[in-house]
Amino acid sequence: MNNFGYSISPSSRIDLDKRDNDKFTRIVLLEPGFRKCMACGLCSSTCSGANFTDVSLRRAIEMIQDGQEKSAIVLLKGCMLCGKCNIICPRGINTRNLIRNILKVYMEELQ
Amino acid sequence: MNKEVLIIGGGPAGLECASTLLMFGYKVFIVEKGSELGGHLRKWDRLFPESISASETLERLLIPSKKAIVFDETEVSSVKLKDGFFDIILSDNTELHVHSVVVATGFKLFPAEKKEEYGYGVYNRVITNADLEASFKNNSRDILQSKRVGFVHCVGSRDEKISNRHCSKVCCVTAVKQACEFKEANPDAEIYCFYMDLRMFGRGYEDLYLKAQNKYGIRFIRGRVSEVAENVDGELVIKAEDTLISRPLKVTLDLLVLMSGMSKNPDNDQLADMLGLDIAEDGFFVQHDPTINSIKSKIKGIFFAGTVTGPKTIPETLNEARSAALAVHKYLSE
Amino acid sequence: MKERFLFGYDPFVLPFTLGMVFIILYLLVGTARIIISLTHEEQISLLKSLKPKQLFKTIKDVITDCLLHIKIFKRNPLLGYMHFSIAFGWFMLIVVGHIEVMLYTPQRNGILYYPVFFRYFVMETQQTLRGAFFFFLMDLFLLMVLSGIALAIFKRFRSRALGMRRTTKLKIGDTFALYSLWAIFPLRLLAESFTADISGGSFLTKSINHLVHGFVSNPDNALPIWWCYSIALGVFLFALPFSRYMHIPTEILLIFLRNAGIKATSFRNGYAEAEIYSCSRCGICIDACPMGVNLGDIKFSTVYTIRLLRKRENALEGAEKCLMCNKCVEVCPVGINSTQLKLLYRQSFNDTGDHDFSYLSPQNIKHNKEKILYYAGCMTHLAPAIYLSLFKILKKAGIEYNFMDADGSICCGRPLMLSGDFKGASQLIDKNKDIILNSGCTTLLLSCPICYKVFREEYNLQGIEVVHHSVYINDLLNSGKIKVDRVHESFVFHDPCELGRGSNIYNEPRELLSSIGTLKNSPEEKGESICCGGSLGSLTMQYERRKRITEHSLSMLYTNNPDTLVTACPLCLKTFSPVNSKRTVDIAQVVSEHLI
Amino acid sequence: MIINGKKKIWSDYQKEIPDDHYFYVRSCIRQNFFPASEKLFLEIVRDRLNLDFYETEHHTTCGGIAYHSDTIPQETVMTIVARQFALMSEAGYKNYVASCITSFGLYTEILDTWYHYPELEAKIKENLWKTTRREFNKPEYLAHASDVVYKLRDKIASQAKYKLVNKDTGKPLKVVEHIGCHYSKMFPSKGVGGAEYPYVLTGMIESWGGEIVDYPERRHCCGFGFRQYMIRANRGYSLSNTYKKFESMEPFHPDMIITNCPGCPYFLDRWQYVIKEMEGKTYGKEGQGIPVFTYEEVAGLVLGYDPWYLGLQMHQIDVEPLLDKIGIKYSKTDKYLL
Repeated sequence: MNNFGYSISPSSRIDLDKRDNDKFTRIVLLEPGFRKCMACGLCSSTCSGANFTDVSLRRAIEMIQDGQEKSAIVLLKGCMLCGKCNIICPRGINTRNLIRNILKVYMEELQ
Repeated sequence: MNKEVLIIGGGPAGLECASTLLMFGYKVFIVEKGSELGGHLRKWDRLFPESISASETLERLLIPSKKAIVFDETEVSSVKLKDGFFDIILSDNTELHVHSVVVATGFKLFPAEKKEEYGYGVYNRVITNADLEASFKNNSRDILQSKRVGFVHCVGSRDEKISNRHCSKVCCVTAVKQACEFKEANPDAEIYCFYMDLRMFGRGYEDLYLKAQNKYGIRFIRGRVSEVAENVDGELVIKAEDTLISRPLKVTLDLLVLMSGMSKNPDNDQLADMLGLDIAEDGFFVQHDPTINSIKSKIKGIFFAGTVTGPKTIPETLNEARSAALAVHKYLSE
Repeated sequence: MKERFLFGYDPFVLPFTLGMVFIILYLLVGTARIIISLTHEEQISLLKSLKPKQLFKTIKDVITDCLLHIKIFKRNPLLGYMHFSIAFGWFMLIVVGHIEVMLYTPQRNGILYYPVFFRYFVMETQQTLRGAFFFFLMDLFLLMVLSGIALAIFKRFRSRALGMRRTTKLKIGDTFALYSLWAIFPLRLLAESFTADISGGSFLTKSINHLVHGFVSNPDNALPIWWCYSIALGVFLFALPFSRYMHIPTEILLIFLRNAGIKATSFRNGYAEAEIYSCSRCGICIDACPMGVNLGDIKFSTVYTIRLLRKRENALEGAEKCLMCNKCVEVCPVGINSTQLKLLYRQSFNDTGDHDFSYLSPQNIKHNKEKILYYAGCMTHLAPAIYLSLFKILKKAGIEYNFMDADGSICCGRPLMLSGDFKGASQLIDKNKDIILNSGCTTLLLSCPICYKVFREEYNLQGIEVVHHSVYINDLLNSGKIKVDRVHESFVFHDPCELGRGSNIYNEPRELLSSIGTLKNSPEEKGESICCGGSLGSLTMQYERRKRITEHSLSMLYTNNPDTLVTACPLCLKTFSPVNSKRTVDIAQVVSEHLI
Repeated sequence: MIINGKKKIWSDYQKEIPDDHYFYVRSCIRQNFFPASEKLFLEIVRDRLNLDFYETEHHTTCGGIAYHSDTIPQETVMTIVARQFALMSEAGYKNYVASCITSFGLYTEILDTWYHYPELEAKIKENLWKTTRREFNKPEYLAHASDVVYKLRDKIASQAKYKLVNKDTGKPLKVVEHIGCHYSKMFPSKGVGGAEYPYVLTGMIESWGGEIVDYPERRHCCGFGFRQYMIRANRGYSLSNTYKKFESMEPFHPDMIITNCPGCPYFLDRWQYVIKEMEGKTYGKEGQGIPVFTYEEVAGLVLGYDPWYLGLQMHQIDVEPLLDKIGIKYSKTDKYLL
């Protein structure tokens, strides 16, 4: 193909139709609280890892719901599973279980 | 000789105010523009937050107000204030001579076609909350079988461009209620709610929100819908942004419900001139003392009840109707 | 005594003998398999433990645990007697039986079945005092066993009377062994009574003989009963390896291994296999388990998880839901460290270490030797009152400290370890270890028992004293560095699982509280304290179920209605305080509020 | 699609358009991209429909591109526009028609700004006097050339030789209409049919027998975008927008595209070649691409002018397949001889 010194930039728009639904339902089965998240940001602000680097469960949950698993995993790789978010979540979501399962389910295909 | 009161508007506010005044022994006239009493309540199927039946609620309002004299399909043509009395001429030119007037003309549902970019009236699968309520009422399978459904909050509210800066207060909780009812009617529907702020302020509303998420798996996306278009197969393509991760997103839906807000009743302006009252910038009547006495108007003997002075839930409307009746009673017994 | 039959043999002994041969072979193979799967050092330490001094202690342990069941007696005397009577009674029946054979029919020594069916093969020629004495002994021990069996049957229907709210639901293998066990001794009684007039008996067998003399007098009626007796024994022996009673032989081996200092390194083989087979499924751990408060979770109590491990079925759901609070290990009469098995089981699934901790660059903190290094830990940052009170106490005692993780902590690694991800945890442990060792501190002070346990057990910080703040404050008080005034406020102390059962610290916090106010106790405390419900050990438990555990734990703590609930763990504090209508405080807060 | 829903919206945005006595101002770049368009517009209105359209050679650029590319301030561009209006008043005309959408948008914006800030208008009046010793007064009616053709669409249809209909199947051609953003997006009331569903081109297409295609990205930018395409580093960004539009219209298989702006036809036409070169992707049938026209060219075709006289050979995408579809006779050989 010809190169004219510029290229077509791919659309940054998320397409919700292309979300991997069976992985999403598996996560919901493993941690039913997942759907209760109201994105209040308490977990990501109390996060021990977030003191040092970019870890955010709130954004990761939102990304998973939008089918952006790869960027969600990057956000959770730094999690030390210390449980502070578990204590503080106002919706009573088992956040540790959620993080663990997101990493497990979405990392399967990477191995 | 019991004194006479005119109530303009036969919706829930008018009816409840009438029944309370009847209880006080006044002679009550109700002027209703439409052909039937009940106002918008007649069109709803179930009411938030517990999805109680709207028709039963209407019945409970109609019965006690049965003795009021009703002029349906009539409007007020002119009003003259003469030493404590109101000489009213109606459109069927009956003349009334009343001691007090209660304005309960309510609101108008925002005409969703004004938001052209949402394509109401242009795309067949775009309906409003009122249409959905009607679909629940007569169980129209065609609508309720839609697989992917979207609810668009703040249609015609909090929108400078259509001069409705106010928040209509009830559409968020209505959207969540309808979303849950839709999921019950069609369990394998995938439902999205596009919201900017989810204002679930009332008692029991947060539980409804939690049930919507937890039990029904309804997906709440924080971002107002910008455009709606039809793709080649006639499905709706929705464009919005997930502002929680600041990424634009699009989704293909089979049905889009626009949550039309409460905007002013267009007849208010004409009515205001007749009664000598003022209309605020948001199109609702100006209350004389909004904090202490929200049902009082600046003219003695004229009172307000219900959504004529701004968006309200039905419980709030009924409370205000009763307090308006009390104010009339207090005024007339001076 | 004289032999009634020439060859001393009758076909009815076959079921028993075959059963016996089968179980002996089975045990030999099993034991060999376990010992082979031990590591080399473990085998050497096992050999070393056979030296007389240690061997004597092991035998003493075997007697007290396997025969007398002392640990169960402590819990509930009736339950203890039930186990003791069956175990000890049966053991003595076998011993005395062998003595009788040696005395009266020496030529039959070594025949497997002879002592068991001695009464059938001999005839009492003349009554001697010695014979009567042995008959009396045999009947006495038989009666003892029968009393135990009666209690066992009664327990099966009304377990509450023996102090147990719930007992284990039995699988097929167990029911076979159970019913055959129940059948053995009544059948023995009948059999020996039938032949009592020929081969003699004592108060028990003789009196039954007279009772049913008419039926018994015709000799060929006795044989079928002896057949039943032998079959019952045979069924029991054949069913043994597939039932809970495999615990009888295996526990002996387990005690030998344990006294040799061997620990489980895999969740199924070696020492773990011995532990799994010596679980008698008595069900004591069901009542102990805090999860039992949610009826749906009873199926995840330790006894059922170990049964799944034994049958090599998937036990992950139970293993991951367990609070790892160690209460079942504390009450287990056999002393099985089931929490360790569950942790190793979790590790086999979750030990990916697939994390990106590259962002944890080693921060070297300026720290001089005299100061103590204080590590708050993640959870304490959510309860700042703890470290603020602690600093107030230290200032009062004139002790300088350095707050290692003031602006956010690198997690101590234990929560990751509890999830089974040892590789991930070790990455965190190395990072923290660098910081602590580089700081050159001599004392590492901790206010969270979860961190305390991992710093003490996994970090091996040579030369650094790792201490929990309850112990440290208590020392300050005893050494007079701080003084507190006495108030007539009443406290109850909740023993955090990781401090009490996890690190064996029970008394210091109590001493501390008694020196300030009056310490009230609660029905289940110290080693039996009920987990607060917030435990990081459980990976999958949902909040609603945790809350019921918290409420149950609180109701126990408040039985003697103390004024204030005191604990020494930030996680327990954060779990109790929203649910507890009364005040919940950390022990440091109590002390700092009453400093003078 | 509910057609009368759209008709209802169109009815809210009807504006009355005078059909005679216009002062015509050309675009600076439309002649290089589509040479015949402006000449054809004058020929149709003057010769075919003998209307009075005056044009003077003294008028200049409106300064729109410079203004939108931030190279000249607003007051300078206002002074240029004031001079244009001065030429109009001197020529004695009151109706002003611009051939270019950017100009139309600029004139509307300036008139609206002057409406809200009369003092600014006075300042510009003074500027114009100081620099050119001219005086101006604002046009009574400002139109775009497509408004005029829209108004005259039926007259043109009556004289039409061809229809936008596929001669084999008899079905109306599927036409994508693209409105220049500066036509009605900034001032919806100034565009026929409003901003969401502008009717100015749709009206022409329907009266000339075609059928419009309503694809999701119909209101998306065509990729011209002023300062995007000028700088090579941004040019990819401009291309990506056109790419998004074509990807969105592809499932509808449109036969042709009609626009009313200088930049849109040029980029929709040229970028198809670049997309084919860079991505190997084409959108028409059998790789022929979708031909792009200005409304004047289509009016010319419908009226029966010779395609090569209309300068259709300047297009990047060959128009022959479409001409065959409509059945317009043309000579293959002297495509480049005229």
